[in-house]
Amino acid sequence: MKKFVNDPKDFVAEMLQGLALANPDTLVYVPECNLIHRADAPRADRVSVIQGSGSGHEPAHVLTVGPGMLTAACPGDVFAAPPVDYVIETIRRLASPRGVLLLVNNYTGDRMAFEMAQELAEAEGIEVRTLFVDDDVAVQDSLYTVGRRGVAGNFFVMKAVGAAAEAGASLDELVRIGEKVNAATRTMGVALTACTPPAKGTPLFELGDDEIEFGVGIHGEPGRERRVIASADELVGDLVAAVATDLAVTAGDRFALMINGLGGTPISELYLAYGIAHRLLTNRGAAIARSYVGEYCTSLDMAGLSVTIVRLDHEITELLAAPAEIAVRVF
Amino acid sequence: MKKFVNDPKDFVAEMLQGLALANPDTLVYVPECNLIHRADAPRADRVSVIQGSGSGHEPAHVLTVGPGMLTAACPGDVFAAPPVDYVIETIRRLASPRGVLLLVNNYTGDRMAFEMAQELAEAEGIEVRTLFVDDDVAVQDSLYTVGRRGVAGNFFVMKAVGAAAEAGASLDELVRIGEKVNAATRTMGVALTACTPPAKGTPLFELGDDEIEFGVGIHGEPGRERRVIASADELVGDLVAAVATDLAVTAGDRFALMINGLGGTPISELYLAYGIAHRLLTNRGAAIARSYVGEYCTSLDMAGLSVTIVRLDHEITELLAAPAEIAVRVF
Amino acid sequence: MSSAAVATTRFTLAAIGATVVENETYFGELDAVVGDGDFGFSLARGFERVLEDLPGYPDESSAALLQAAAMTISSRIGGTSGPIWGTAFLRAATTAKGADNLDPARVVAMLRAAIAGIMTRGKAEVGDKTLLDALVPATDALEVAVAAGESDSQVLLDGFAAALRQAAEKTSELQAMRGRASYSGVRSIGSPDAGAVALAVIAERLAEQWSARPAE
Amino acid sequence: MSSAAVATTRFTLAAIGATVVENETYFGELDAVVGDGDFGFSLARGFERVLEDLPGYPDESSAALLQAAAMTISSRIGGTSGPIWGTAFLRAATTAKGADNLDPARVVAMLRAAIAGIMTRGKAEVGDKTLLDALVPATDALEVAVAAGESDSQVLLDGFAAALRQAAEKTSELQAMRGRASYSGVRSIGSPDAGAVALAVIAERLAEQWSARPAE
Ligand SMILES: Nc1ncnc2c1ncn2[C@@H]1O[C@H](COP(=O)(O)OP(=O)(O)O)[C@@H](O)[C@H]1O
Ligand SMILES: Nc1ncnc2c1ncn2[C@@H]1O[C@H](COP(=O)(O)OP(=O)(O)O)[C@@H](O)[C@H]1O
Ligand SMILES: [Mg+2]
Ligand SMILES: [Mg+2]
Ligand SMILES: [Mg+2]
Ligand SMILES: [Mg+2]
Repeated sequence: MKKFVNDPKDFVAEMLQGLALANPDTLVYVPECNLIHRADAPRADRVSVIQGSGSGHEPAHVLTVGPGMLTAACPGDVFAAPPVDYVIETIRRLASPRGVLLLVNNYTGDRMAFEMAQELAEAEGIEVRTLFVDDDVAVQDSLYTVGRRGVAGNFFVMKAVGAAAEAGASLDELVRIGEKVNAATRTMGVALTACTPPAKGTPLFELGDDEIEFGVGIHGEPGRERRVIASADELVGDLVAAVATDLAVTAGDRFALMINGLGGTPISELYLAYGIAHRLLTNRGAAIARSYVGEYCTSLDMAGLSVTIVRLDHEITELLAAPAEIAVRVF
Repeated sequence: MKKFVNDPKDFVAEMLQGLALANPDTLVYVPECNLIHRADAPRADRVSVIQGSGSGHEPAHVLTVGPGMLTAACPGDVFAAPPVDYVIETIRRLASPRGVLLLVNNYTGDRMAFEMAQELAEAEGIEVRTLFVDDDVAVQDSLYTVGRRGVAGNFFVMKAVGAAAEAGASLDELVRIGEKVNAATRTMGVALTACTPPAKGTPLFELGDDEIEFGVGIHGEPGRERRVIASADELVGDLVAAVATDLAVTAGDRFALMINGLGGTPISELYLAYGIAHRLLTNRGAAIARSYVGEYCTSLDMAGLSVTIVRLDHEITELLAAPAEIAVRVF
Repeated sequence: MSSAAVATTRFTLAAIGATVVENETYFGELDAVVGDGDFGFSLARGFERVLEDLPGYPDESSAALLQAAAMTISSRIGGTSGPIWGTAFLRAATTAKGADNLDPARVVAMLRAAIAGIMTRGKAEVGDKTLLDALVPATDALEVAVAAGESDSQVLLDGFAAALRQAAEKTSELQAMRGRASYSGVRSIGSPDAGAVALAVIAERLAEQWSARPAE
Repeated sequence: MSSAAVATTRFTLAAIGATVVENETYFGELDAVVGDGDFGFSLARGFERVLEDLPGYPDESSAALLQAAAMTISSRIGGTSGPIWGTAFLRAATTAKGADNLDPARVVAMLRAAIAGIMTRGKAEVGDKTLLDALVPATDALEVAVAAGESDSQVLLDGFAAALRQAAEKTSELQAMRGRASYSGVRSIGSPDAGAVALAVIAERLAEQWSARPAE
């Protein structure tokens, strides 16, 4: 394994320390429960919006804490939902009279931790609602009773809910908005390489020199299908077809389009892919009103990308366009 | 090779098409000369700031075009300076009565193309000045008569000069600022893997499972020294020592600190490295006043990072803090 | 309560903890086949804390010891395993309450309670390819042996471990319906469930060391 | 001007172009050893355009042909090679001006002009491990042969190619002082310079095909 890492057990803690040191004025780091929260939170006049999940998906979610997005993020170890205790402690610290909204990607471990924590927090008198994100069309077979996964599309739920929360929306209103955005969002991804969790030290799965995983998740879990590498036109074409079919894209609709890098894909390739996806969607008569290209929800060092589309209406467009100040400083 | 690419010959053109499609209102793409420029440029009341270099370093420089940063970027093919003709055509299109400033990383090919173009443009009556960036302390031996390379530190020159240009500074003033920032900036990098240019299809050099290249450049050219992988503390420690010694960091000084990912390094590892570098510098009595963590100047899919420090004074701090609107949209 | 019984529970917890810590890499590799590879890391981080805190756990009863372990597990283990294993230990602790000695019948009752807890928590059933597919048939076998009058704990434990191993291997034939492995669909068939194999490994190690338990 | 001479120049440009395009991968690999691997790609993108445009280049003289090629090279080739090769072709073209036939002495003069142009442009000297370390000694050898009265163009070309090859191989012993390879310091010793080897390959291919040139 070649990584910038000391003892793998300290990987997440050392990353969070670095994040806190890089953002001393805006972020607070609470090591006891892996918590990163806005320095000005909780606020009595704002719902606290908290997202938890395993680590290894950066910038999701610790880097998307800030005005207009998350109030706090509560990560677990790499690819592991946080322990229940961390979640409860996070909720207690961020409790607001206006309530707490939990954003959770739909995975067994995450669901259990957040549901248990919600129960306990409610018993303590804190008003809590939970919103599950499940945008991944790779998981569509009804056989898979756990349902769809939450992947890069969670960005749009975070962004919309975060903007509304910043504007003072109520907990009920935020749940309505989040559910609406989630229902309008579809994602599908492909991996060119497997990722290597620091604690494992070797790639999560073996891929041949010309093999790729189609419909891959963000935890390095294998996808639905192993394929042979093809041209960018073909790979992106298949991803676009999958999301466009599932969301029933029709001429005249307006969309946000995201190309999300999975961690090891150069920015150049992401923009090349963006061009292909943009043309394919506009060829179907869709209009692309907002574009997102970069890393939003990654899988450590995995090379690959996902395509996300969001059907826009006036409300969603406004919320996505609202300002936000997050801990990813680019300039 | 597993990449999102169609015909490798079209790699740069297709990337730029994607970039233009993703930023229809703000950027103009001129395919004939690989040019990306602000939609509102040139302006008669502003110096045009243009940076050229090979492609493969994204977001440098095509993604840093926008108010407060570059007026235009003029990339060549992957790792190849643009042909002279492209540079001349770019200068002609962006010519302003206030002048044109060329930012060039100090490499033979880039120097030649931009010097030839400057000569020709001046013959056509356009006022042009050129600023060479050379922040890489890996190249320090006086034997290397070509001098230091320009690497990730070019971000700070672009940012400071871009902010001043936006505020209406004169060409002379911009040259003074750019030279000052360049003189205050030092970078050193390490690669854990080699990168694979799309047209080559195989990694630029072979590295063993536990080997790394220390003092690597941003073109996949091998570094000064091959080493065995070590802990993050050790690797980052050596990089910090190199830049801090070269810039003679002393207690009481204020710095900007950047951890720049080379393309294939996960964000988590960059923040982990940031924490180490921050602590090491503050242990020396330095104050870190501005922090930058992410991808600023990459080498395609290379895993690795560089550490940059900039000694700050009041003027540089203000220019770095000034607003900028570039084509990297994170939210 | 007999301090000998408490010592045996302490011994058992220490043996489980040691086995989990020793097998961190192996358990992670099992989870990596069609899952996300964190199972070994998650369990190890929790049980190394159990080993660390064990000397300070309350000594008044087996139930108190188990409950303390359940708390450590819940607070330190993330992922699916934290809630699942934490619930299992907590339910077992509750069922152990009031018992002077954890005789075989009581152990069966504790396992039944743990199973019920896991099912409620994870909404999984037998056949979904989880650790339940080892734990349920092995508990059935244990119950049969106890009902048949077997009372030698070494014999019972050996039988339990063998049943776990056999059932764990059989999970290879199943398609995962729960957890991350389920996203791979039919590709999950052909390799055993990580959680099921982990239980077999733990019981086997415990059975090997059982003769070294404190005298009762 | 003799149209036969122009046809020979055309033939030579076509041969150079074809060799560069065929060797794109090989030239890139040479540059990858201690450089950045783009040399083959850069040259090929330029010379494939030369091949494409060659039929439309002006036919009045060898100088005009070479100048047109120099323009294509300058406008299409990036990196260090664009200015270096563009300047070389431009200087050669200028030196060819007014000549009816490109006799051996003239070719030597053209090569000298190209060398001077490369040196001015790249600020490199002999010994810096660039294509100059093949081109200069090979031109010296050619000049000696011409001065000794050799006039068979095949013999001269064979000798020129052999001298390029020998000098190119010898660049392995040098440490790079110019270009990207120089950043590797002493590690650049042990492999030949990409530009130097490329010149040898081009001359060898041209020598092989020389008997197929248009009749003069
Ligand atoms: N819904 C469930 N109910 C009970 N056990 C489950 C469930 N889902 C998964 N498991 C068990 O958990 C193991 C994986 O644990 P872990 O790696 O911690 O989960 P994850 O990484 O998916 O959150 C599986 O091998 C299986 O035995
Ligand atoms: N300063 C120089 N002057 C002349 N030739 C040079 C110089 N630097 C490099 N070269 C030649 O150019 C070749 C590399 O060309 P190219 O790959 O286009 O350059 P780069 O990628 O470094 O811009 C080298 O093998 C060498 O022969
Ligand atoms: Mg997990
Ligand atoms: Mg180059
Ligand atoms: Mg797992
Ligand atoms: Mg090169």
